[in-house]
Amino acid sequence: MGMPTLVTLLLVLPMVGFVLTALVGRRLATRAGIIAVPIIVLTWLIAMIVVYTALSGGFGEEGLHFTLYEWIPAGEFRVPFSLAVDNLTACLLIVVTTVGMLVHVYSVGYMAHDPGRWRFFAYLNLFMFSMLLLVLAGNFLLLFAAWELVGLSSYLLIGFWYPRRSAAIAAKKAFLVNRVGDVGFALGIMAIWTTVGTLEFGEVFELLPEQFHAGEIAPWMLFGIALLLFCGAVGKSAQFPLHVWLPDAMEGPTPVSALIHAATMVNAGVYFVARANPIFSLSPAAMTLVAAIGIFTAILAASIALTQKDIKRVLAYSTLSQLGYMFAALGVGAYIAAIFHLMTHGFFKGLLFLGSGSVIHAVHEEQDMDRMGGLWRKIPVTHWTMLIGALAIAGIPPLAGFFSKDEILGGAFENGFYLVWLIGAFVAFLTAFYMFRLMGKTFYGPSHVDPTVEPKIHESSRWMTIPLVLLAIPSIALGMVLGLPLGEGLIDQWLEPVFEHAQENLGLTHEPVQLFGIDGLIIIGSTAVAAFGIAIAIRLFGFHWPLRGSDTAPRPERVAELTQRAPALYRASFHKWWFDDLNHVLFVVIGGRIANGLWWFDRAIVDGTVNGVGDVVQGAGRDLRRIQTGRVQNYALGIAVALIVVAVYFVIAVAG
Amino acid sequence: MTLPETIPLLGWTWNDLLFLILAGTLVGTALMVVLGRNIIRSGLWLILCFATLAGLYALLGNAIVAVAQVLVYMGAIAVLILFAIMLTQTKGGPAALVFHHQAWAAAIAAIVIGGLLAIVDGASGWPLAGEFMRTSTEAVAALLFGDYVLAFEIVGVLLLAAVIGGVFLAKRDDSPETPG
Amino acid sequence: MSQTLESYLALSAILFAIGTFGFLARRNAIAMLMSIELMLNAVNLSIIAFGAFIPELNGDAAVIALMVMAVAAAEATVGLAIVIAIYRNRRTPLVDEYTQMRE
Amino acid sequence: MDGVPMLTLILLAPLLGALIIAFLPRRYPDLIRGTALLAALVAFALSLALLSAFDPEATGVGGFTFVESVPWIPSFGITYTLGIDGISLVLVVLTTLLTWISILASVRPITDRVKEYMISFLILEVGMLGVFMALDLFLFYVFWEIVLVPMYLIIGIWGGPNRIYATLKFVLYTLVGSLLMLVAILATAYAYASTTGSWQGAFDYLTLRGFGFDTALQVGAFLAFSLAFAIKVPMWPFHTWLPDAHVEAPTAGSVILAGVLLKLGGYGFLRFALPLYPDAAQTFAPLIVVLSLIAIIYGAIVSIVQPDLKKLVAYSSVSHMGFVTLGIFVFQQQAMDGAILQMVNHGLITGALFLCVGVIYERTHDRTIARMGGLAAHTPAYAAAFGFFMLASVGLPGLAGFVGEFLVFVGTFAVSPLAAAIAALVMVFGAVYLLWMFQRVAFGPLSEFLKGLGHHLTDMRPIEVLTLAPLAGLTVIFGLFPGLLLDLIQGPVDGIIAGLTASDAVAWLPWR
Amino acid sequence: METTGLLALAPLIVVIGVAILVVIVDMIRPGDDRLAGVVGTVGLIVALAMVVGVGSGDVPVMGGTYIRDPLTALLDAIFIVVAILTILTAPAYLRPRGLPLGEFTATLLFAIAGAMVIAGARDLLILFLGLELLVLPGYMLAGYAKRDGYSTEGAIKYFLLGSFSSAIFLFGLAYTWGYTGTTNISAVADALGQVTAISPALAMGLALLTVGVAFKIAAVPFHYWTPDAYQGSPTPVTGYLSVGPKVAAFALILRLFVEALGPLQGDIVNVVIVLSTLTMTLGNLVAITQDNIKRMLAYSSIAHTGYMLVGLAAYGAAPAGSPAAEQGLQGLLFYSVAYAFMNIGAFAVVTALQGVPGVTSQIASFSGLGRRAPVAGAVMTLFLLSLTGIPPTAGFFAKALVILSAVEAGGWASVLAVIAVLNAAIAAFYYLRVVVYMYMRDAPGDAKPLSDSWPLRLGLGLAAVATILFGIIPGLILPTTQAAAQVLLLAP
Repeated sequence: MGMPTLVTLLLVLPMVGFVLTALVGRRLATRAGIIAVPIIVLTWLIAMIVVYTALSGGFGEEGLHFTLYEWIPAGEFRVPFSLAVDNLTACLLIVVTTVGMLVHVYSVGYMAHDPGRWRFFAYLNLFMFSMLLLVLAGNFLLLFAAWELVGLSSYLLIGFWYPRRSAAIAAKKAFLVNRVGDVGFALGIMAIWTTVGTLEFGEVFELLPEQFHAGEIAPWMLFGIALLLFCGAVGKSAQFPLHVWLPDAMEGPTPVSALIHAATMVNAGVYFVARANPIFSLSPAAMTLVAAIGIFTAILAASIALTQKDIKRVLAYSTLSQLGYMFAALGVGAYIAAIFHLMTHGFFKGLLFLGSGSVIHAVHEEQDMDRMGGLWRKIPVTHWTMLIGALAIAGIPPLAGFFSKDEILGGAFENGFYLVWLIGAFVAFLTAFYMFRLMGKTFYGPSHVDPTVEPKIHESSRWMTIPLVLLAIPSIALGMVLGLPLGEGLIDQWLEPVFEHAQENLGLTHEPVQLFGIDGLIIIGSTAVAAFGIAIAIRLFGFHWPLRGSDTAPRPERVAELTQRAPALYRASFHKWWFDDLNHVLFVVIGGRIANGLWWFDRAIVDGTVNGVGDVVQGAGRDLRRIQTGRVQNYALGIAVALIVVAVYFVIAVAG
Repeated sequence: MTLPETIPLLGWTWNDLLFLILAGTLVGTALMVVLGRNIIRSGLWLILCFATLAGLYALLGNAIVAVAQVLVYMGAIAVLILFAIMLTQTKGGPAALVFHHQAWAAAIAAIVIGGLLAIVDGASGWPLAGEFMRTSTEAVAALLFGDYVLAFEIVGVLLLAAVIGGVFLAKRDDSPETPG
Repeated sequence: MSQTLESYLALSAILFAIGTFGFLARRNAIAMLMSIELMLNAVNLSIIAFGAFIPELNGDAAVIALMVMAVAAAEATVGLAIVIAIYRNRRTPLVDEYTQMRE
Repeated sequence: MDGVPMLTLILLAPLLGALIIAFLPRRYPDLIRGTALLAALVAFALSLALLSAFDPEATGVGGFTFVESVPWIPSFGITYTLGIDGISLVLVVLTTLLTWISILASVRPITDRVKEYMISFLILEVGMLGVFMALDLFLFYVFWEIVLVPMYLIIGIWGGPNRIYATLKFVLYTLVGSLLMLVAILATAYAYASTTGSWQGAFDYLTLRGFGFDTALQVGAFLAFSLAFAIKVPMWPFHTWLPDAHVEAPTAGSVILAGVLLKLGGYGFLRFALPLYPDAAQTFAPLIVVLSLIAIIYGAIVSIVQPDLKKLVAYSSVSHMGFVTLGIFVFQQQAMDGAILQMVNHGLITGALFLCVGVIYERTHDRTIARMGGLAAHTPAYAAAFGFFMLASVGLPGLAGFVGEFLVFVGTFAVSPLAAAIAALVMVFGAVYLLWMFQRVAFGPLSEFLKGLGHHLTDMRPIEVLTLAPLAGLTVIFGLFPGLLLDLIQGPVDGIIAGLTASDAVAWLPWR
Repeated sequence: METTGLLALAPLIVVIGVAILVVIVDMIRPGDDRLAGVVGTVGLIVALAMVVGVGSGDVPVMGGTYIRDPLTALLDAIFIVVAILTILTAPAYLRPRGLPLGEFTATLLFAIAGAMVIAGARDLLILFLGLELLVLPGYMLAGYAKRDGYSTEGAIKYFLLGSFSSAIFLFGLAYTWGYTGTTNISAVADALGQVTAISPALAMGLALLTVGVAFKIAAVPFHYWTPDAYQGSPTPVTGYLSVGPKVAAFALILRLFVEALGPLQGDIVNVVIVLSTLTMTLGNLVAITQDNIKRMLAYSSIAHTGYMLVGLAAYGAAPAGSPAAEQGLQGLLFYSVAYAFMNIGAFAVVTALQGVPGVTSQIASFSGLGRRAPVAGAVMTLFLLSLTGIPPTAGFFAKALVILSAVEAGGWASVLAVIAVLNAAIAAFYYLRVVVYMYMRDAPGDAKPLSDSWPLRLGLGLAAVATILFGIIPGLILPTTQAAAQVLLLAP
């Protein structure tokens, strides 16, 4: 069986799973996952084969590229259904399929009691299909299609519990906000076609730089294209100012949050910008913009995450923040670091979300951290795995997060984006802090759980704990496996070919890491910052020291006091900097007014004119019928007068 | 004794005098017809008016038409009209208000029309107008039964149709009839 | 004067005008009918006048005049019949009271 | 199958059906329904045969195949000439398909005066098919007007409470446009006859196409044609008859109205207005492009606040048809391809949406969005179908709607990025009104109003599924394999564009 | 072929003869309506056969006062068919109201004879007499329901104004005679052909003639009699009045203005254009506001006069003898044919509807007709569509033809074309309103049944078939109309 067939299978299998589950799922009752889960496992196996072949250079320099059929043959505008696999794709495949598979397994347990679970698995399969298409797509339009399809599955899954109005609204919000970005994306694609006349990745990345260097494309045009494309990325990866949908997306079942809104879909933007590096890297302005947006989102989201009460929302904002990190990395030219962080983050954030799901399950669908606490004894597996995740995201060596995050900061510093580096470091501190705030409020200190629920708390089923454990492993080891030795790790070997053009364009030379030089200092610095953040969090929200077996009690009064000290900042953070309220006013209130106004205009003015004409005609008729008085003499006089007129006309105008 | 060729002092021919008299009578009687308050009197004035016209036709040397005028108009039409008047007199005698309220407008319109006609007649020469000549009855008869025989027939039919219809409309029949 | 076409035409014009006035001004159906007769006679007068002064029409004029008289007679017949018929329905000869149908 | 007058046969099928029904006793409504359905299906089958026999490569007569021509009114050179190219063919098949679907969809809702209804529907089909086939301007006009009467009756007799106002508005509005078009047609024919000195071929499309009329006539005639077509499409600001007509029309009526009647306008532009009067077309293109942009955005925004499901879909049609006119009048290959695709897709998708609205209306006798809610839980199959077509209408990739829209975008962008940018905003607005509508109808808890219906609120019946299934299938197929359509229409489109590029705009208009 | 003397007059003689025969039959066997109808119908069919059989030539007969040329033949055929349709459909209305058929048939035949005289007249005197023979019976028919106030009121209005206009018309003729010195049409044409400058008197004559005929065709502002006369008359009479006298008056126009005064067409055309515009616009606008079907159709018939005048205007505006001129006249003639069938048809349906006395002619009485009498409803719809000008009906092609001619003529005439179509759109409103009542409103509980007899069915059928047939295959009569039109153009 040839590689193209295998790659195609990656798309076919989930699709088949979706269709079958959608058709017969309802009859499967409790065993709804019986089709979906195995199919995804199979997909994972195939994906691993493909990944292995790719990373072991099985596809050569250019990677695998093949066309299934001609999708849109519109005259000169021809878009094939073409798939491409290179190392970058491979890296994404690892995350997507692995996390995807684990989430499927986890869902078997998590959704065990939901009547609509068959829909859930169908949607999950649909998502897997869309996401795989997204990473395998060989041209812009196909990628855009997948882009929209993942949006669709995210819409369906966020709104999975549609009887809950908030869920339905959140789903709609996610779709719409994404659409805003997609407008730009679509326009960008059009711009590309009108400039180079093709949409195939390979050809575009060949032609565009050529024409640019040949001076056929002005820098502003290139910047324009990059900007438009970036809009899409901003939307999908929930960067400022389109970040508002992601927190609400937590209305969806937790596995969905883990899979779509942490590990895979939201990374699509990062992947896409990385994929389009030949374009971006040609426009310094674009790069700077990406970096700016990224780092700003990072700090913004982190600042909000500090004060949120809802466990999933904290994670959501942390996701935003981490994605911001990745964009910052892309912006400063540290592409490899970005993808590296994408992968590690995919795993540990997936872990954290699934863990939070397990917690929520344990306390009977309670998400408010103020009503948790002291859970670590009752759900040990969840606790330990989540602790690992927390340490990983905090960037504590030697866990995965440490390596990827460090490469980003290092890259920023190396490439001279000191401000980015500085903020990045601060965000690292915040991250460490709010993660352990989360841990503390959830697992340590006294329990605030509803007493009626308290006794019923128990560890989740195997279906859920096993995936947690499996995800914990990469969260610990992935960094060391791929990142060591620093700067020359596997990840670098894999991805350098992908980004070499970009490196040239940016004029970046990749000099080896000096452990006992500037890099060393940065490493120590960031680690220290993270440790400091953790320390403070522990002092405020408590901790359970595993080895010593002793506890550090939380100190709520201190927290209150601190919030008192900077009330404005606290409120700003707590109200998410009022973005949602702003949007509400702008789009719901004002937009609604405009729409209603236009409708009035349509009825009163446009249609009014039409009916007005009719009324005028009828009115004229009513007036004219009055001349028919019914009196013969009037008629005769009328005739006589008309006769005079005609006669005068003839005698004067005609005669002579 | 013989009358002089022209009337002394005035220098008119006798025909002219006759014309003037007839014309005056014509206009006068016609005015009486349309202005008379009593409709029956109007009818009588109409007869007189017809007679004057007969005179004018004679003056124009058209004997046969003059005769026909007397027979048809005075003998038939006028009488017919008088009968109709008798038949349609409301007990209240002659209607109080003879004229329609638009009489003044009517007068103006009529004067304008008359004026137009008169002016036009005067203003434009009649290219074919020649010397005055009498009309011989034979010629008329020849035409009537020659080229105009079709016309003659049609008039016959016309009168027949008029009579049939007139009889139907005028006759009082008591057949049950529901308005539709 | 009596030998000129214009004078007769003028006379007929006046007669026609009088007829017109009568038709426009009188309320009584029969009076209006009489006015129409006046108008027809005016036409006849001018026709005869043409006949007398235009050689080509000398004979035709008489024929036409006779025909017109016949037509006038027929019109009178029909008209009076109608007048009588409506008088039976409305009990009035005043035309401007026949206004059941209007507008 | 040369020799065989395929097109006439296709026209005859519904015509004969109507005649037969006219003589069927009205005591047996089911017999009448059956006959009507049969006739429509025969027409459909024949059109499929036509499709299979059609060869995109064949040049035929001036690019038209299956041409039949019979002298009709020789003294004026008026002939009965039919013929199709790819564009006509696509629309013919669309018409035959939607007709039998509509008749099927009418089986249950229409119980009163079935006979008249079915006759009207079949005559309507004859008219629509004729418009797409006619190659003689006079014949074209005749069919164009024939369409009017049955639709007038369908809305007026079987419509909603305010049907008479709506149907009179529809007819009069359309009539004003089309009558002026008649003058234009006659003027064109005479212009030809007076130059050539013979009426021979004065109404023959193929003869007139390349004739090159003088500017004054072109401008006048183009404006007259455009008015007629703009009202049918309908273009902003001539669209206000559409919401009324749709709201009052019975479901099947709306389906045909949106599915085919609106396409008559777009087809008219493509087939007649552009090729006959290229210079004038060039001249007025900017104006029409602007109007189209207004229609696209305006229609979408107004749709957002519609309280009535049908009104919402109607206004969305204004927006969607804006793409058609936009795509046509940027005179660009992709855009025109997209416009035609958009016509077909809009026919399928909006037709289906009206069917969906009809399904709920039949149960609730209400279309007020505010009174709906929670259908997804109680009528999952219905909600799924509705949602599917809703998403197709949003323009989701993989479904038909996307390709047409995107091609119009691309083509427009190549000509005027600004126009494309404005048009692209509809990606958001479109999603706003459709998703919001669907959220209010399908999601949330079951509304009190629907609760009140109790067991009357049933899920879709087999017959309803049967009407929607083919549309859904085609929506997917054309989404994945738009080539099926594009291969048919590419030739004609290139022809039209070639004709336009050869022409040059009249200079004396303000915006030139 | 060559037709001479009596042979040329044969159809006319037959019609008159039948008229008299009907009178006699009615005297012999009073009260036997059926017989009168049969005799009349048979006689007319014979006459029609003769019209077809005798064919046409181009030689005037009876001292050059009458001619049977293609135009005569066509017009005669129209008149005879109109008479047949009227006689077939009238009994349904007259019998229930105890109105005798004998006098009706006879009077109608006399009127038709008058129309036929006009059709073939080559002499102004004959023209005038024919006109009178046409209208006098018309007055009587209008007042035929002599017990009915409406009928007699309509009749007297019609009569008084009609006689008034006749006098005016006659005065106009007198002037023409005085100016040209002849009554023979071709001679008049010759004489006028030499005229270089029109004298005031001649201009006055033209004015008087124009007003006279404008009245007869009910052109605005000389239309006042039409609504009252049409509404008052018994419905079948209205049907006849709306077609017979109108078409005959147009025949008069063709013979007088086109043939005799042809050389002056350029001087008249402006008036025609103005009249046409006023006529169709006012007719349609006022028709919209009518609630009485007969009155509405009266105004609509005024509007149709306007459309026919468009053809005449095209003839006048186009250069003499140009194809446009021919198109104009042909359009006028074709329109007359189409109009005859669709309008009589429409009135026939009204007749059927009023088969039972007491059924008012309010449009509301059409309510639910589509359900009560599907066939009648369908046929009425057909006629209304044809009147609107929707294909494929005769009415549509007629409109298309006159509009085409106007477009060809160019200048103001082409503006007239646009006005005409806009008017057609307005007209659609009130025609379709009737359809609304028939199909979209429910019948009142006390709806009376329609009268139904085979002659009525036959008449309706004929009208319907012709309306649809001439719409689908106008080629059937186009050659005839064309030949007729050419006759007029060939005339000096």
